Amino acid sequence: MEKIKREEDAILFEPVERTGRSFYLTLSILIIVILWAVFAYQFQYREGLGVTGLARPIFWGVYITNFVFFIGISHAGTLISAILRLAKAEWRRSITRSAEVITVLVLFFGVGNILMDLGRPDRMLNIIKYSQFQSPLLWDVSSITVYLTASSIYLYLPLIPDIALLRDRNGKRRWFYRALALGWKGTERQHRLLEKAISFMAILVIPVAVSVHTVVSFVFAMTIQPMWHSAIFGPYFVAGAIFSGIAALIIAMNIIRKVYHLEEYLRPVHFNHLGILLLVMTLLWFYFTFTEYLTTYYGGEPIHMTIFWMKFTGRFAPYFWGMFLFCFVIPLPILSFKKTRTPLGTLIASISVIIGMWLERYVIVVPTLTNPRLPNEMVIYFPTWIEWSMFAGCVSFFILLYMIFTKLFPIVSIWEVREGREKSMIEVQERIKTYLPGIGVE
Amino acid sequence: MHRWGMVIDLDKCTACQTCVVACLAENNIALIGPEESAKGRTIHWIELVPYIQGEYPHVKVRLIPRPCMHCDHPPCTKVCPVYATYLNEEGIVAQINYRCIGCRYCTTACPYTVKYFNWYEPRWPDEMRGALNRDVSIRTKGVVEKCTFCHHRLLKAREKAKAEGRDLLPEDYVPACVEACPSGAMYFGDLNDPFSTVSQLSRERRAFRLMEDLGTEPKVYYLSEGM
Amino acid sequence: MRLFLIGLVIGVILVFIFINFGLTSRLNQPLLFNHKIHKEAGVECIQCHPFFKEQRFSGMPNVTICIECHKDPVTQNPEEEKIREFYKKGKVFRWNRIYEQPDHVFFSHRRHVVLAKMDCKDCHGPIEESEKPLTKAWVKMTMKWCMECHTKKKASNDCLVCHI
Amino acid sequence: MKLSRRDFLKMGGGIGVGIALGGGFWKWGQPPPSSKLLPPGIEKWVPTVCGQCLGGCGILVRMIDGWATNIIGNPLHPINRGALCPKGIAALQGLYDPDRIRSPLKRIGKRGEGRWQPISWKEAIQEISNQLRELRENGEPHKLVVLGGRYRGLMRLLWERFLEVYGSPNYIDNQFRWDGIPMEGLFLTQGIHTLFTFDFENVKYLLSFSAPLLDSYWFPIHALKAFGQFRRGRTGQRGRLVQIEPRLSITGMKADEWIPIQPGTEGILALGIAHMIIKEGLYDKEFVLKNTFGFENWVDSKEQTHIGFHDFVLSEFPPQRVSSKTGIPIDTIIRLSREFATNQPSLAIGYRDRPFHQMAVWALNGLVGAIDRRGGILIPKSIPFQPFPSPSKDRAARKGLERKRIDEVRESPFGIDQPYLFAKNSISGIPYRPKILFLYYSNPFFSNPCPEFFQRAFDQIPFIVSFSPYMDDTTQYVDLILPDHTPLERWQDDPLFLNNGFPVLGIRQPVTPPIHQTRATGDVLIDLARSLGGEIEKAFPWKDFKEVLLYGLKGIYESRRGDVFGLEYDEAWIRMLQRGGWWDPSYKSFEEFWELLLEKGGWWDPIYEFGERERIYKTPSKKFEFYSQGIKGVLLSSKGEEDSSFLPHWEESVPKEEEKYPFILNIFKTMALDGRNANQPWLQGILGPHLFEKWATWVEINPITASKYDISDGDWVWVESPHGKIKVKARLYQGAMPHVVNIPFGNGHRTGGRWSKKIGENPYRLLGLELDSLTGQPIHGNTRVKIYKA
Repeated sequence: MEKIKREEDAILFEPVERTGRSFYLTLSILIIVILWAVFAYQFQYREGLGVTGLARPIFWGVYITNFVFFIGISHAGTLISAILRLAKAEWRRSITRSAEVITVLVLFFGVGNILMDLGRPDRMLNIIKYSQFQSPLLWDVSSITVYLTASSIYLYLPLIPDIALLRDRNGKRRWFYRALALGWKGTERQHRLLEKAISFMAILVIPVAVSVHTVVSFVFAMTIQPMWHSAIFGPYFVAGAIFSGIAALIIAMNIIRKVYHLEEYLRPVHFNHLGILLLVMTLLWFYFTFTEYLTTYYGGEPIHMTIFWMKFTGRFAPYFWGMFLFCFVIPLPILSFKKTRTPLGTLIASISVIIGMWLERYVIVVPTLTNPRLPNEMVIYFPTWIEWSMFAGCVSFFILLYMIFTKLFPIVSIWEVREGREKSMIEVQERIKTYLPGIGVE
Repeated sequence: MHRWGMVIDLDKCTACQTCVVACLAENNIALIGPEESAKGRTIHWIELVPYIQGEYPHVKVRLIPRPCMHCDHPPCTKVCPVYATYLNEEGIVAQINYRCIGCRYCTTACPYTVKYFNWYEPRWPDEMRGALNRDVSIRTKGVVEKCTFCHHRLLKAREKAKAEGRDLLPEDYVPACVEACPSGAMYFGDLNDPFSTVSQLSRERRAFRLMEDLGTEPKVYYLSEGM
Repeated sequence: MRLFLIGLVIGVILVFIFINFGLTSRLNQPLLFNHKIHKEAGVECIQCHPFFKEQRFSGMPNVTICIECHKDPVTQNPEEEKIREFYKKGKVFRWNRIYEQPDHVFFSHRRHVVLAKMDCKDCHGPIEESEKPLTKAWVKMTMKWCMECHTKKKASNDCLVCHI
Repeated sequence: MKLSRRDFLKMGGGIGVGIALGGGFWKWGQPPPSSKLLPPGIEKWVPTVCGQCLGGCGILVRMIDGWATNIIGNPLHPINRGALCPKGIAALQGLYDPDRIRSPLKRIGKRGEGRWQPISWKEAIQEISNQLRELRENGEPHKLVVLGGRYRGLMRLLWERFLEVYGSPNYIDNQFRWDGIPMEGLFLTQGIHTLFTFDFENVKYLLSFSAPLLDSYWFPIHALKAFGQFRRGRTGQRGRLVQIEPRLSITGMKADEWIPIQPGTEGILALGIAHMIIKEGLYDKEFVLKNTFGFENWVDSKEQTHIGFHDFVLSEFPPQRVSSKTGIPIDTIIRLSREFATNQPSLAIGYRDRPFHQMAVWALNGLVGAIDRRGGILIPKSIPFQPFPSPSKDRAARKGLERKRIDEVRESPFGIDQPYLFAKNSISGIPYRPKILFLYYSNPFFSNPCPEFFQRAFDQIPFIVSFSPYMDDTTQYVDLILPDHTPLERWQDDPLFLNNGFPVLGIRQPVTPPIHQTRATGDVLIDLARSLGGEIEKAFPWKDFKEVLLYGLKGIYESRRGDVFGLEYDEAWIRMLQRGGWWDPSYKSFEEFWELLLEKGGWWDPIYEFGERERIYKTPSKKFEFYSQGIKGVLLSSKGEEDSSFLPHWEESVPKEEEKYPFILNIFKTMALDGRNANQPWLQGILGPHLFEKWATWVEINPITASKYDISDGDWVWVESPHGKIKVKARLYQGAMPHVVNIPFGNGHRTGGRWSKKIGENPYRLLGLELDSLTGQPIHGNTRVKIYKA
C-alpha cells in the first residue's frame, strides 16, 4: 500500500513537469481576453472615465463592486486554511494550498479595480505621499497591504518544503527553485521552525483578514449615505466575504480536480465538509441580510425607504431578487442534503453563490448612489463594454495567474499530505486521548 | 478670522438661474454637450434643486439654489485620502484639483451632491478659448471640482485691499453668483462678524439650512418663502 | 529565461537613468539680452518689466519697449540691430518663458514685491549680473521651495493661498 | 560564468523588452498635456448694452488682451444696477460662437440646401444695389419688403427712412409674441400705441393672468429685479403675487398662490372678478368717476343710449358662468376679487391675449385706479432724439409710396403690422408679389407659429437677403447673407425706461473689433444708399451708424433734460434740482457728454410726472375708456354697432375635434431660450430646472393623465395636432392640468450651430393658421393635440 501511494504522489508533480496542449489553448484564450482588457483600459486612460457608464450621482459602479467582490473572495483562502489548520482539521491537508493561492492572487485584482476606478491613476502615489489617515480609503490601503504581505508569507512558508522537493527532482528551472527553497534540507530543526512560523502566521492572518473586510465595509459605512451608514456593515461584509470565498474555493478545487485528475486527493468528503461550511455561511448571510433590511424597514426613514423600495420593487428589483435567488434560494436546498453535497452539487451551489455575491455588492453600491439625499435627475447606470471588458480581463488574468502557479508549484501540498500519512494517524489518536475521558493513558 | 457664508432668500429668488450661468462663466466650467448632459454629467457648481410636493392642483414646487454648502463639519473632507479637499481656516471647503486622484470618494460622501467629476478632458472650441477666465485654473479630466465661493476673488480682493492699506470690506469679495443675482436674493459675507448682513440674516426667524439634522453645519443659509 | 529576466531588469534601469538625466533641453532666446549691461546703464527692472508692482505678472518687454531706447544705435552690438529689424518688420519677440507657474498656481508679483517687500533676486537670483539670456531657471520653483520660504517668512501655507 | 551567443541574445532581448516596456510605461504614465490657459493680462471693463434680448441691461465686459472674458451688470445702469439675467452672461458665447457666419455668403445650391460661397463685401453690396436699382427702374420699388424683428432704437428709423426714399411702404414689423407686451389692451383703454411700464416695485397685490413674469418677461431684468423689491424691499410690506395660469410655471412656483385655469379663459375670469368687484362696490369710485369713460350707461350725441361696463359686466359675467368656463371655484373668484380690490395698490397684468381679453384685464386696473399712480401702469416720456431731417423723395419713390402696403396694415384697427397677411398676399400675389425681401432680426421659419406658411411665401419671392449673424432656419433659405455684427461688436442706442417710468438711453459700443468679416447692418444700409445714388444717397449724409447715433444724441444734449448715469443717490439730487426748475448736468459740451456716455454707459432722465393727462389718455374721451371709442371708429364698418363689441368681452374659441385631439396644447417659454440664443450651451444647460431638463424639448403631462395613456416619465412620445407632429420626451409633472400638455418653445432648430442644430423640436410646427380677426396674429392656446408613445 505504501508503495502505491508513493507512486501516486507523482501525479502532484505532473502539472509542474509536463504541460499539455489544452493548457496552451486555455492560456492563449485568456491572454486574448486580457489583451482586450488592456486595450479597453488604455482607451479609458486616454479618454477619461467618461467611457464608463458612470455619471453624477452614480459615481461608483462596477469597479467598486468588483473591488469589494474580489477582496471578498480573497477571504477564501487564508482565513479558511488558517482556521482549519488551527482547528487541526485533518481533511485540510490537500486543500489549504489552493485556497491560499486564491487569496494572494485575487487581492491584486481587488486593488487593481480601485486603481482602474481612479480618475487620475498617474497621481496614485499621492496616496502614499500625502496620506490622510482619516480617510477609510487609507485604512483599506494599509490593511490590504498588511493582508497581502501576511497571506503571501502564509502561502510561502508551507511552500518551502515542496519547493525543496522540486529542486531535488532535477527538473526544469532548478535555479529558480534553488533560490526560493532557502536552503531547506528538511532537518528536524527546520521542521520545528516552520511549524512554529506557520501556526504563528495562521493566528495572525485571521484578525487581519477580518479587519480587511471590515475596513472595506467602512468605506461605505463611514459616509452618511442612506443604507450605507450602518453599524452592521462590518460583520455583514466579513460574512459575505467568507461566503463568497468558500464558494470560490469549491469552484477552484473542482476545476483542479478535474483538470489534474486529483480525485484521490480532493475527495467527495472534502466537498461535503466545505459544503457544510458554505451552508452555515448561507444561513449567516441570510441572517445579516434580513437584519439589515428589517432594521431599515422598521426605521422607515423616507430617504432610506426610497432605496429600500427601489431594491424590493423598483428598478433594482431584478438585481436584488437575483441576489436573493443566487445567494439563498438555489444553494440552500443543494447544501442541505448530504445526497446533493457532492462535488457537482457544491459546484453548482458555489457558482450560484459567486453570482449572487457579485450582485449583492452591486446592490449595495449602486442603488444608494442612484438616490442621493437631494432631489436629483434620474440617472440610469449601466456598465459599458469597457467595464465589462475589464471585469472579464480581471477574471481571466486571475485564472491565468492561477494556472501559472499550478505550473510552477504543486497545487496540493505534498509534504503536508505525506506528513498526514506518516504522522497524523498517531497524532490524532494521541490528541483524541487528551480530550476524551475514559481512554486517556493517564 | 473670517468665516465666509452665504444667505439665499428664497422669497426674493426668482429661479432665473443667473447664478448658474454666472458661475459657469466665472469658473471655466467645461461645456457639456447634449449627449453627456443626458447621461447626467452636467457640471453646475450651483444649481436649482426642485422639491415637488403634493399633487395637482395642490402642488407646491420649491426651487432651491444649491451651491457647495461649505459645511463646518464637511463629510467630504474626512474621506479624502490625499488632502485634496479640506476645510480651510476661513471656512471654505477647498478642492485642490491638482492633488486630486479622482477616486470620487468625496462625491459619494457629500450628502448634498455638490461635487462634480470631470469625466473627460474639458474642451472648448478654439474660437472660445481666449474668453476663459484667466484667474481660475482649468481642470483636467479625472478630477473632482466644486464651488469654491469664488475663492480666487478673495485672493485678488485681499491683495487689493492690502495694497491700498485698508481692511477687507464686505463688498470687496463677492462670489460671481451673488454679484449677478438680479433680485438681490443672495447675500455673502463674514458670519463671524455679528453685524454683517449675512450673520444677521442667518439668525433671522425664516433662516434654515439644508439637512440640518445631519450635523454638517452648512454655511449656506436659506430664508424661507412667505411672511 | 533567467538571462532574459536579467536583461529585462537592466533595460528598465537604463530607461530610468535616461529619463532622469538625459532629458534636459536648452532654451534659445530670440535675442541675446544682457541684463548686466542694462543694469549698469542704470535701467531699472520696472522699465522693462512694467507690471510687477501692480499685477500678478511682471510683463516681458517687447519690441515697442526696447525701441524706446534703441531707436538709434547705442552700441556696435549686432544683437542691437535685431531690435530695429524686428521693429521694422512689425514682429514681436517670442521669449521662451523660463519662470512660468502652471495653470493651477495663482502667483502674484504684486503680493510678493509690494506687500511682502521681497527683492527680485530672492526668487530670480543674481539676474542683473547675467550677461546672456537665461537658459535655465536659477531655482526650480517647486511647491516645496515655495512652501519652505512661506514657512520661514511666516506666510500662510494654506493650499488656497496659491491654488485656484 | 560564460556567456554563449545564445545567452547573449537572450539577455539582449531582455534589455530590449525592458527598455520598450519601461519607456512605454513612462510615456504612457505622463500626465496628458494640460490645456494651458492664456497668460494673465491687464483687465479693462468696457460698458455697453447687452443685446441678448430686449431687456436693455447695461453691462460691463471684462476685456483682457482683446478677449472678452466675462460680463457683469453695469452697476451704474439704472435698469439693472449691476444685476443680469442668464442670457446676458451667455452673450460671451454669442460673441465667440464658433458657428457664426464669418463673411457674406452667396447661395450656390438650391434654396435651403445650405451650400454657400463666401464673397467679399464689395461684391455683396454691388449685387444688392443692382437688384434694388433694377426694381426701381422697373417702377416697382414697393416690391421691396423688409421683415424686421425685435430690436429698438434708431436702427428702426434708419430702415424706415431707407424704404421711404427708396419708395416702399413695406416695413413689416414681425415682433408679435404671446408672451409679449399686451399693447392692445393699453390701446383700447388709453389709446396709446407706445410702450408703458408696470410699477411692480410699489405694488402690494399682483394678480397675474398667465403673464410670464419670471419665465420669459418681455424685459426679463425689469421683472426679476423688481421681484426682490416687491417681495421684501419695503419694510413691513411684502407684495403678494397670485398667478393664474394653465401650467405651474416658474412664476407660479414663486407666487404665493397658483390657480390653474382653462387655457384661453383668462379674459372671462378677469370679467368675473370685475363683476364681483362692482357688485360688492369695492372699486375706486373716485377714480372711476373722474378718470374713466363708459362705466355707467351713457348717451351719445345722437341721443342714443349705450350700455356701460357696469351693467354689461353685471348682466353678462356672473361667477357661475365664469366658474364653469374657467374651472375656478366660485369661492376663489370671490376671494380674488376682494383681495384684489382691497389690497391697494394692486395691479392686474396679462399676456398678449386677444385684444378684448387684454382689455378685460386692463379694466380691472381701471376699476382700482391703477393708472398713472405709484404701483400702477405708467406711461413714460419719450427720449428726445434729434429727428432726422425730412428727406426729399424722387418721383419713383413718391409713386412707390402711394401703393398699398402688402399687409394692408392701414386697415388693421390696431395699426399692428401683419406678417401673416404679408405671407398670404405674397403667396396669392394680391395686391402684388414682393420681389426683394430683407430679413433683419427676424426668423419666421422658426419663431412664428406655423412656419411652413412663411416658407411657402418665400418661395414666391425671387431675391431674399438676410442680415443675421448666425445661421438660422430662415437664413438657410435666402439667397444672400450679409452677416451683421453681434451686439458686442457694434454701435447702437437702446432707448428704454425703468419700471417707475424714467426714460433711459443705453449706449451700446463695440467691446472688441469685429471678430469675423461682418459689418453692422446700419453701416451696410448707409453704403447701400450711397451706391444707389441720387436722392437716396442724399438722405443718408452720415458716414456710418455711429454718426447717425451721434446725430440723434444731439437732441438729447440740447433737450436740457436728465443726466448721464450716476450712482443711485445722484438720482435724488437730480430730481430735486429738476423739481426746482434747475438743470445741472455733469457735462458742459457735447463732446464731454459723449465721453461720459461711453464711460458711464448711457443717459437717463430720473423723473416721472404724474397727472399729465394728455400723455396718459389719448382716447377720444381723454379718459380711461371702459367702452373703447378709439376702436369704434375703425370697427363700425365691419362689425355693426353692437355695444358689447367695444366693451371688454370674451371671445370663446370653439374647440375642434375634441374627441380626436383630447389635449389642449400650451406652449410656454423659458428664461433661457426665446428662439434666439439656442446655440449658447450655457443656456441650453438650464432650460427646465423643475424637471432637470436640459438640451431638449419635452412635453409636460399630468401624471394621472399619463398613466391613463400608459406613458411613463421619460418615454418618447409623439405629440400630434391637425397640422403636424413632433417627437418629444414625456415628463410627468404635477403642475400640468389633466387635459393640458405643455411644451417649451426654444429648441428644434433645423439648422444653425453645433449646439442648436437638430436639438429638440419646435412646437410652433404644431400650430395652424387661426388668426385673430382684429390683430391678424395667431390665437394662443386653441390648438388641440393627441399624444401617443413613439
